[in-house]
Amino acid sequence: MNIKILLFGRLTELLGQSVLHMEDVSDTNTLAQRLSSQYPGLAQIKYQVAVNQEIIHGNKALTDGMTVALMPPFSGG
Amino acid sequence: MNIKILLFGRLTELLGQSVLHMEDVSDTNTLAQRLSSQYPGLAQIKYQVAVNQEIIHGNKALTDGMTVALMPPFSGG
Amino acid sequence: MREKKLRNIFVNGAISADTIAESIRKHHTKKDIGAHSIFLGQVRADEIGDQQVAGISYTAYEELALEKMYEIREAIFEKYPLTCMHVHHSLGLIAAGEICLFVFTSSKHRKAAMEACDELVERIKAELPIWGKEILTDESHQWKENK
Amino acid sequence: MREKKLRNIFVNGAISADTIAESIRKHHTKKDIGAHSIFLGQVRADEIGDQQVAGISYTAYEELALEKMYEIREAIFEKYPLTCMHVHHSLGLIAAGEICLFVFTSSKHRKAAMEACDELVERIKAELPIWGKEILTDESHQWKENK
Repeated sequence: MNIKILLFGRLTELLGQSVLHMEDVSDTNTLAQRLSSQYPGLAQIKYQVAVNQEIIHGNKALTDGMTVALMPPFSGG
Repeated sequence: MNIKILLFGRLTELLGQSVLHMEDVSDTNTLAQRLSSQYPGLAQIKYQVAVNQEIIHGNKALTDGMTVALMPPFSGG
Repeated sequence: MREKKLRNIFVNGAISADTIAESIRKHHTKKDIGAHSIFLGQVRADEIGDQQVAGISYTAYEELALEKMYEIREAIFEKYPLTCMHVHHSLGLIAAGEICLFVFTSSKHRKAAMEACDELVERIKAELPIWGKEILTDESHQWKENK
Repeated sequence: MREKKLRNIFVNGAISADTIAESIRKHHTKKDIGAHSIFLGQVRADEIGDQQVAGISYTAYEELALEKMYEIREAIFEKYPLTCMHVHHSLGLIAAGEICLFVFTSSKHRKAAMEACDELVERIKAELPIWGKEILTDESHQWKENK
């Protein structure tokens, strides 16, 4: 099982990359917790989560091949 | 005493000209009445009156050399 | 007392896309601007009975219009924190599909430019002594009336 | 079922005045249009401490942004009687004074174009996954936040 994680905005700086991969992660909450323990600064940043190009609210189960995006507040325009 | 009368929009058609002159007319009401008796269609048309480039409401006394404009509803833009 | 400077807003004929581009381009050096709002009035080929509007011929009481525009300009600058405001209105015959009104406002943040532009368009249509004569395809005409 | 066609809104680099003129010009043949409303976002040289913003570098989650823009587009066409709607947003580094957002709506009567344009700008800023990194004159940077 492999999950692709896309990072945007200031998160690319904090994590030093814009794409990550994570094995064996059952849901988005677990994914966020694992990243937070690896990158302590992450807990201070507000972000939305999208799974397969759809913004989710709350926790969502993940299956092999899914793409999770972590998106800090938008600032287009 | 000479008053210059400027006509605009459909009034130029009704009166067949865009500038008129009128002698010995003491105020704007008298001016309007005289024009209406000469051009009966005028009574059916709503218009605003400006004297020396200022829109007036009600009657206004006229003196030699003044310019009176008769302005049907605006339709710019 | 500040000098009262009347700016001409009238142009003969249609307002071209190039004129608009040139006006936009001139603002690239004004680096405190964050937002531009533009309104363009375009002549519609409305159906009138079995005829169509081929164009609108505009005339104005120019002196009074410029006085009135001065007042409107002062009031809008008083009310909104604008950086720039530009207004152009066509005179003469403007064919259907061409642009007869160009209103352009700029400000630091977007709300001021947007609201000022809307208010300007309303005031221009209601308060400026300008008349449009719709010329139909059979060369007959009728006088336009703003709603 | 109607085909869901995602339109690209992203352009690399600044949006030029010529691009805007070309877009306006294309609408001269649409003779049922009476009003165009245009919003332009321009990069401001804000003062940040003793530095200035030299430019903003934009990145986006493009796939999600285009999906979201599709939804917004459908909702706006549902709500307002528009003839046309065009949206362009820059990616990459846009220097202060240059244009990074171009929103263009057209309708028969002015209210629809104006209100749709305002609502589009608000929704684009709030809902599209786009990020602006302000590059300061000393080459340091900070992440922009929409108010």
